[in-house]
Amino acid sequence: MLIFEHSRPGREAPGHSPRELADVSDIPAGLLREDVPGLPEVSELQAVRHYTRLSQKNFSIDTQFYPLGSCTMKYNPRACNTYAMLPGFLARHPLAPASTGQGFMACMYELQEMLKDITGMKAVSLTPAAGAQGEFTGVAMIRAYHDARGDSGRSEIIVPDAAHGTNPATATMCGYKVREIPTMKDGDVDLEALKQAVGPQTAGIMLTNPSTLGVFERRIQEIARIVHEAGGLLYYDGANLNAILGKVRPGVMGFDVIHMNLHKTFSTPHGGGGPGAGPVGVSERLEPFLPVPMVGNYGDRYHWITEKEKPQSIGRLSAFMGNAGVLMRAYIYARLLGREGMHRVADFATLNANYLMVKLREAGFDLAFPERRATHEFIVTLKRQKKELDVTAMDFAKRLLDYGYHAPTTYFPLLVPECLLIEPTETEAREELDGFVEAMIKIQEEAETNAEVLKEAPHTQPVRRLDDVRAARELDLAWSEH
Amino acid sequence: MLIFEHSRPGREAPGHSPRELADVSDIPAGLLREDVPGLPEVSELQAVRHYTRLSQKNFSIDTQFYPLGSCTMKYNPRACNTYAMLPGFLARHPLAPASTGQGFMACMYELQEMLKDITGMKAVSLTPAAGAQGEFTGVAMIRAYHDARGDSGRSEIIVPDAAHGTNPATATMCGYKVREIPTMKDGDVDLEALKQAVGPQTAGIMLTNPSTLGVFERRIQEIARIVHEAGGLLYYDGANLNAILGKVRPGVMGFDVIHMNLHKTFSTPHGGGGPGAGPVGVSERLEPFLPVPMVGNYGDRYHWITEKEKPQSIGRLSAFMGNAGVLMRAYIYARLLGREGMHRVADFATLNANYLMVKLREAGFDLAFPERRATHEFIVTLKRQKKELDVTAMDFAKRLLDYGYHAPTTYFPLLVPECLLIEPTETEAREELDGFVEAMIKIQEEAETNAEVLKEAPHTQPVRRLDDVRAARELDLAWSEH
Amino acid sequence: MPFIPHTEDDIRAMLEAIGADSIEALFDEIPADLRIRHLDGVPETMSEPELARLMLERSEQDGRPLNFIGAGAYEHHIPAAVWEITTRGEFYSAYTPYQAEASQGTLQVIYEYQTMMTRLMAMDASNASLYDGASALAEAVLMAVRANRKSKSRKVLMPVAVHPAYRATTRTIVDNQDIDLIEVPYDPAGGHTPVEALKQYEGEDITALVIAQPNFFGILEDVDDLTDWAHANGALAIAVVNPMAAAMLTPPGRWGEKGVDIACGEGQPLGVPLASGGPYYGYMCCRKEHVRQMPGRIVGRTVDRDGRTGYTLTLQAREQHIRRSKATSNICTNQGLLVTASTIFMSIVGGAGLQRIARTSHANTRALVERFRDNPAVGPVFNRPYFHECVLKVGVPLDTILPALAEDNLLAGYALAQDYPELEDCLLVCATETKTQQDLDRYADAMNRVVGDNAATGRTAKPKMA
Amino acid sequence: MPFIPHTEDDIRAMLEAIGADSIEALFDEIPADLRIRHLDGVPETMSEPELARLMLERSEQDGRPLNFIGAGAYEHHIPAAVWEITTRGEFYSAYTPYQAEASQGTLQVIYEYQTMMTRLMAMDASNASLYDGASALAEAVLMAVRANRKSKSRKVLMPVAVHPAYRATTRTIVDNQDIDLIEVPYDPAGGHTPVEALKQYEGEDITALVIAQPNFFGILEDVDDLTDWAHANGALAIAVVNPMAAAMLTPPGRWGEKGVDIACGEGQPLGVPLASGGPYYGYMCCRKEHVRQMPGRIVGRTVDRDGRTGYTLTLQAREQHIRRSKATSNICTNQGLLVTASTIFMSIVGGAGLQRIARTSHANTRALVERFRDNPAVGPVFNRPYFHECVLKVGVPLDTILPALAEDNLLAGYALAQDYPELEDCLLVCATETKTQQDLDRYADAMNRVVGDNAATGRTAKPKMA
Repeated sequence: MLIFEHSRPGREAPGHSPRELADVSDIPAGLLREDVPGLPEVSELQAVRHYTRLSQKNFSIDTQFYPLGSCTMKYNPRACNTYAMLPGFLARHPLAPASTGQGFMACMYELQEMLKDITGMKAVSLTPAAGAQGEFTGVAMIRAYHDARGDSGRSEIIVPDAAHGTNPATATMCGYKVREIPTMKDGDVDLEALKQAVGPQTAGIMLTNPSTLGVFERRIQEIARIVHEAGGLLYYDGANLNAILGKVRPGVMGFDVIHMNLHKTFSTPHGGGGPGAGPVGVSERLEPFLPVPMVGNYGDRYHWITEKEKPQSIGRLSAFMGNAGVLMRAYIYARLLGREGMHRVADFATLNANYLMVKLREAGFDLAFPERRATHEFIVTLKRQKKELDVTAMDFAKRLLDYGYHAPTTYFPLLVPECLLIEPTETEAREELDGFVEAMIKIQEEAETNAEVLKEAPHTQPVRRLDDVRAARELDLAWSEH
Repeated sequence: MLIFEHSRPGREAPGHSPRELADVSDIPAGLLREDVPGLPEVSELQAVRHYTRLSQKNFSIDTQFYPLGSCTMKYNPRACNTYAMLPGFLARHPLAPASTGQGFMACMYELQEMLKDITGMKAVSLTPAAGAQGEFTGVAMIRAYHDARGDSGRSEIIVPDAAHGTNPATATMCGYKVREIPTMKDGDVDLEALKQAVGPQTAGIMLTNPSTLGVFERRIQEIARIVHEAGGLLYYDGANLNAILGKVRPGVMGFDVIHMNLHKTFSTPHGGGGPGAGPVGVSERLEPFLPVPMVGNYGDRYHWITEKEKPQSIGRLSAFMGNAGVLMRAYIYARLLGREGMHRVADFATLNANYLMVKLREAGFDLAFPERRATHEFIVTLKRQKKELDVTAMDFAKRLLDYGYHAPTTYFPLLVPECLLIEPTETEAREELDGFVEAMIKIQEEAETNAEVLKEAPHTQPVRRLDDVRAARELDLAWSEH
Repeated sequence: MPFIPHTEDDIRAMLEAIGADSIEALFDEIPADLRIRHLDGVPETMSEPELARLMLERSEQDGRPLNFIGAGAYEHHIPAAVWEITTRGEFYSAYTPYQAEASQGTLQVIYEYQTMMTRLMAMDASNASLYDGASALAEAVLMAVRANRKSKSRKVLMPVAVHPAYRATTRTIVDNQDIDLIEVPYDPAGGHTPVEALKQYEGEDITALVIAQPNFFGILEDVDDLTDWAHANGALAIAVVNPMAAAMLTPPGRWGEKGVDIACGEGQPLGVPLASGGPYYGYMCCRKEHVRQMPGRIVGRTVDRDGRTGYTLTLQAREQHIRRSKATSNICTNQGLLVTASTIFMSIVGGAGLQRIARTSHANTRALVERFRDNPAVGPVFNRPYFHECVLKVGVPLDTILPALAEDNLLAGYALAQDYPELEDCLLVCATETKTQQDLDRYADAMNRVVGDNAATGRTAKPKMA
Repeated sequence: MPFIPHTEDDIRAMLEAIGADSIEALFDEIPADLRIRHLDGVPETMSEPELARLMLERSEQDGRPLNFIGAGAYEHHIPAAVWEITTRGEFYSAYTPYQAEASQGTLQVIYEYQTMMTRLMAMDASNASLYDGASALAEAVLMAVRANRKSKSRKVLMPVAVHPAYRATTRTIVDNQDIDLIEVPYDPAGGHTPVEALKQYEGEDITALVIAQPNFFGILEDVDDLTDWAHANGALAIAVVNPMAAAMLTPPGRWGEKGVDIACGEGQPLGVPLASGGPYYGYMCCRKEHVRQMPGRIVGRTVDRDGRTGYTLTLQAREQHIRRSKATSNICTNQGLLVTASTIFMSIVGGAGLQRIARTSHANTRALVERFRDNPAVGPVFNRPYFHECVLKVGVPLDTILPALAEDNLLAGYALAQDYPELEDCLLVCATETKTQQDLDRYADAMNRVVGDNAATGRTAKPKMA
């Protein structure tokens, strides 16, 4: 039932808006709305009950194991929420003078400093609102850098074929042509192809390392050399930073710019699809181009750094400073982990992934890169099951829901057929991983003996498998009474 | 699965306790514990996930219609929780000097004043922790009053047979004999029996009005006269205050003392069985005996009233001032309702109950008191169904769970066979009541055509009907590994 | 209309169904002369924004002093997860689990809680909570009177070193039941309850002995000897124990030869905020043989029709809604939500964590006391070991310096003379694990300063008693 | 180890299963010379109680000034229920609903949100959110370029009266796509964007016109004329609308003859706290024919195998994870949790409530301006109607008085000269429904006082412009 179906004309939850309809006769009638917007008219209890019940229809980290590869669905500490939402923080206006925001700005400044050290970068701007905006920022800075040097013939960004879709989409947004290079069978980038691809037209390369294939790009230093020698810059897509947190600094690998997905690596909530935060870090040569605002300090007083102090900045990415509340949660998380906790994230994310990978292999599942270590994630391919049993990765995914597990990422990366990209994260206990393996084994048995139960899955959710084709063909994007 | 079953030796959620095991060598070894207490060893995520999932196994107001008679399960406004839990309120130590608690004490003082006006009493003490403790307080004050007058031969408390079990239990706790008087067929107290019962041995009478039968005791003034003339006092059990909030003051009906269940009438949360709060109000003659502490004021400064100022007080009921946080929620609720909102509680609780009663009667159900108005609740009796179809009130109750409704109170009051005591409260919308009637009609049909489905109900809950006999016979009150 | 969903249409249609002209008509059974005309004592309705602003102001108007008061309510860290989960609607807005099948969440939480408390206390059984520690002691006394069938005297030995408010509450509650609460003095040097003080009752019919660990002064009692004395003399032993202390001290189930009969106390240290004194909760545990005399709700594990494990309220035959005037207690609603919080708290903090908190609290209080080693005007009164509270004698009038320190945002402790006139200018001080070394320094500096300032003008400093 | 559940036993057993000697061995594919040795820039781990104390201090250290700044972020009351439900774990810790069947909660919320936004804006379709209002405008410009197939110029008219940060953000984002953002001046008397200013572009190929309602100065634009001008000249009309304003002003879907093509803006006023600027969310609505050009996620209603209604992400073929370099946008994660909050907010406040909030905000700002009627040194700059913000010219240097007022816990407004040098000593002031008459008095008194104090020493007071 939709909230609109609880609505009755004249019902309302009073006490949240003024009782009187204030006079607006000073505004010309032609500018005024003639009707009342058709929002639900419900009591407060009806709204509370409706949305509480709706919430129960979600899988979430707080209720289920959620090994969604590439998304780093780890525990979102409750302390991050509680303390980021203290009344004093929530009340602060973004344009309030810095003198009335020293407590908040101290947190932001310290976060910038921590991220610098973790990534090995010279400077950090917190303002990008999500990973994709961080990517945009990074590539826009690469462009600004070449332009500032008068080196404006560079028209291409190189992207491996395994990259996240945001990479080529971002390069396009920045006016670059995308040049894809292939991945070799062992999961590493094809260096010969890269050498072929670089040239005076190369603005840079966008890389995720570990890559989306769940393996660490071993020849990263050579890649850096090749690209740099061609005059291009290296962009680090931080989506998989969780795998190397406290282990390797992207700056040391040779990257010139990085974005970090704080909602992954720094465990801010995914919120049903955001908000994220995608701070960028840069090496010295890109520092002038960082987006504003940033937080600076003189002694123990904090101030805003704007275009005035950074005239070469690529500019603003949002009306204010980005997703401040997300940044606060990341700050709290970083302080709770501290220096000692950072590398443990990578340690145990990697331990869990390798354990789960080995257990699934023992159970008879095929790995996409059987010769490689898993990083924080790895890929199972169900190509054989598809061929022999006519069941798909999607069928496995849906059936996993019935066993109480959120499905891994399916059909990404695109180059592995019938793939499940599995990322257990460091916050899951061994028993949880064992339970997942057991479920996979049972589903495999079902696939062999009674494939229908997979094809018809899920059976235990609020709805059964949904008709996506109809959704796209008979578009119904908003409800109406009629 | 129990939280203990997630436990593994050596696992823990760090960061919530000191890292070091501090030295305690100054304490003799014989006094020290030799082992570590066997609490669960789980990660924070495991605890969060376990208890989040457990919570989903509850019916609650926030998720279901919960017409549990006599319990007033109405909407608990979220504002009451949010603002009672502001960090400043949570941090205050109960013994902190009044000078550092003026904000808190202002709320408590104002709550006392509001409750005085609502009940028509001379003075109010907030300290009783729940209804039953309020009852105890009231009867103890009655005893103190008689004792203070040297009138100590009074040994009996009169209680109608329909009373809550707490009434006779309380009278016993206060050293009184309980004298039950019968209810007449129309639901009112048998006045002739009352006249017979009173005498020099009568300390007082405990009455709920409206009574637990869901009807208003019409001859309350005569009852008051009879009891007062015999030298007894009248105790008002405030369990059903919701029915008359802002409509009638118990003080005006002739009562000398009242307790209020704030978790019913003032909508503080029921919390899965408490905490409640049971403030008492008294007429002038009982004022000296009120329990301490109370809040007094000089001008706009608040102070604590203790035994020093009230030497005849029956004393303390708890270590500090009672359930302060519950009182804060009630205060907030009272301010949100305000003067204008109070009587609407009774208006719409009564409207809902009468509507639901009429609809169920129309649907063929038998009412316990068909000639009477419902107050905020009413009774359906399934005596006929029991006899004709061999289904019980319990069967109906369990089957209602399958329809997504919490069951009404069953088998109370004891004098109505196979009863359902139904209290919809004022915060439920008409559609919800209509839905409940529909479910009852369907269940009646099922009872007539397929009684098994009732007897085996519930079918949709985490467990099916539980073996209470086994629970009591093979007591298992704590888990062990073995 | 706040919280009322009725539209004009609803009202009209519902009245029509009922056959009444107006809502007013539904009250026609109430005598007209009883009806309220005005409610002047209730202010006008406030909108939520107005209310929010008022509450923010009131919550902040008094500052947030650094607190060194304990005296029965203790400041401990509470993991953020505890109350974020506890206040979920499904826990917050459910009632007593009468319909067990639709209340397995609450029921399992209570069963887990009972398990945790029996383990913490080394006892056989736990109930689902009582109102608070003080009323739990009162209920324990009543329970002991029921449970000790061999004793007819209804005499209960109550040490003076038990929390004064607990003693007062017990008096209020048992007052009308012919129970004789006999005070047992404390040792003026040690602050403990010496077994010698009980000698005079040997051979008498004593129903129960109350033993607090630690006692109100923070002092550790000789719990083994006291428990054995009780049992040797036909009395039940009732323990009153701070559950945080139980994590590092011998738990009451292991005191003496056979452990106590009943353990009770204040659950607040386990995840409940100070919040001006409540809601807290009283816990109660007992030996197996007394379980049917225990007041309050109890949850048992059982099976459903399919043999699946489930949880349900059990032993309800003890309770008032069944047994009415013969019930073990009149208690009905207890403190369920606090039990939920405590259960989550204990799960997250764990047994080892609890023990480290307890030990650090002890060490911090000791470190605070140490800071006055060189100040002849401030020092401990008693010479026996303590848990995390200590009585300090201060050589100047407390009624002068405490307000001055409070002005300076420091709550220096609880002044004992209001309950123990013989302990004039004595302060009960508590430094839990929440206090840093800087906090202790701040306390010491502030105290040394005000004591110095006032030494000349105040009562003469007395020599330390220990 | 914070948030890591592994015991020593677990680690041993897991390594054994893997066949590795140590966790370190799992990193053997990483070149050794790349490895981190020290992380000195990260402080040592903090326990949660230490963290709690730090955050409480920082959240309170700067006081809580009375705020009259708007300028794109507006202080409105948020019902307590909104965030208590929004932060429930099932909403908070879920991700993008890729597995629709296990995400019906989030999906239905978004579908309801889309419905609410289309009704509020009188538009056909809404997406599931973008990052914020400013980046939403940038995306709207890109979308218009894709959607206006008849136009080849990639010229977009951008009034100077549009929020300066929105213009800056749009510049940043569209900078590399050969789009020409042409500034349109505002009328110095009215503060609005006169249709006359567009005259010069008639006959040219213009891709789109941006229309803000209200504009940055709070001034109401002649939206009907501007929209019709765009359509008459082959341009798409892009509305940037404060959604709170849309509750009382003509919604963009009804501007002019046929309504705008795209409406976007900042969702923050609908239940999102100020919180130093984020997370907020950008909303975007469009006409049916442009839906496939809309960036961001979109939820559609469909049926499951049994014909039951369900919700799912739809039109994914537009998105980057499918179309990669040809996607409508690179956006992936959006602002889901804020949409959840807004949806609950709109449900509780309702359409009529929203309208009353909007109207009271307008009336309060007007009442505030009125308070300066008799002060020749303070007065409105523009002579046209405004929504809930107004530009006040103050006859003394703002850089003197604003800090003084902030010291006094009053944020008096946003100084416009940083973006509009011609508006020296002009203040953009906002008084939403959260301000009482006493608050307005406090503002007026404080302002009159500092203006009086500074009039002699400051820049000369200029005559009012209106």
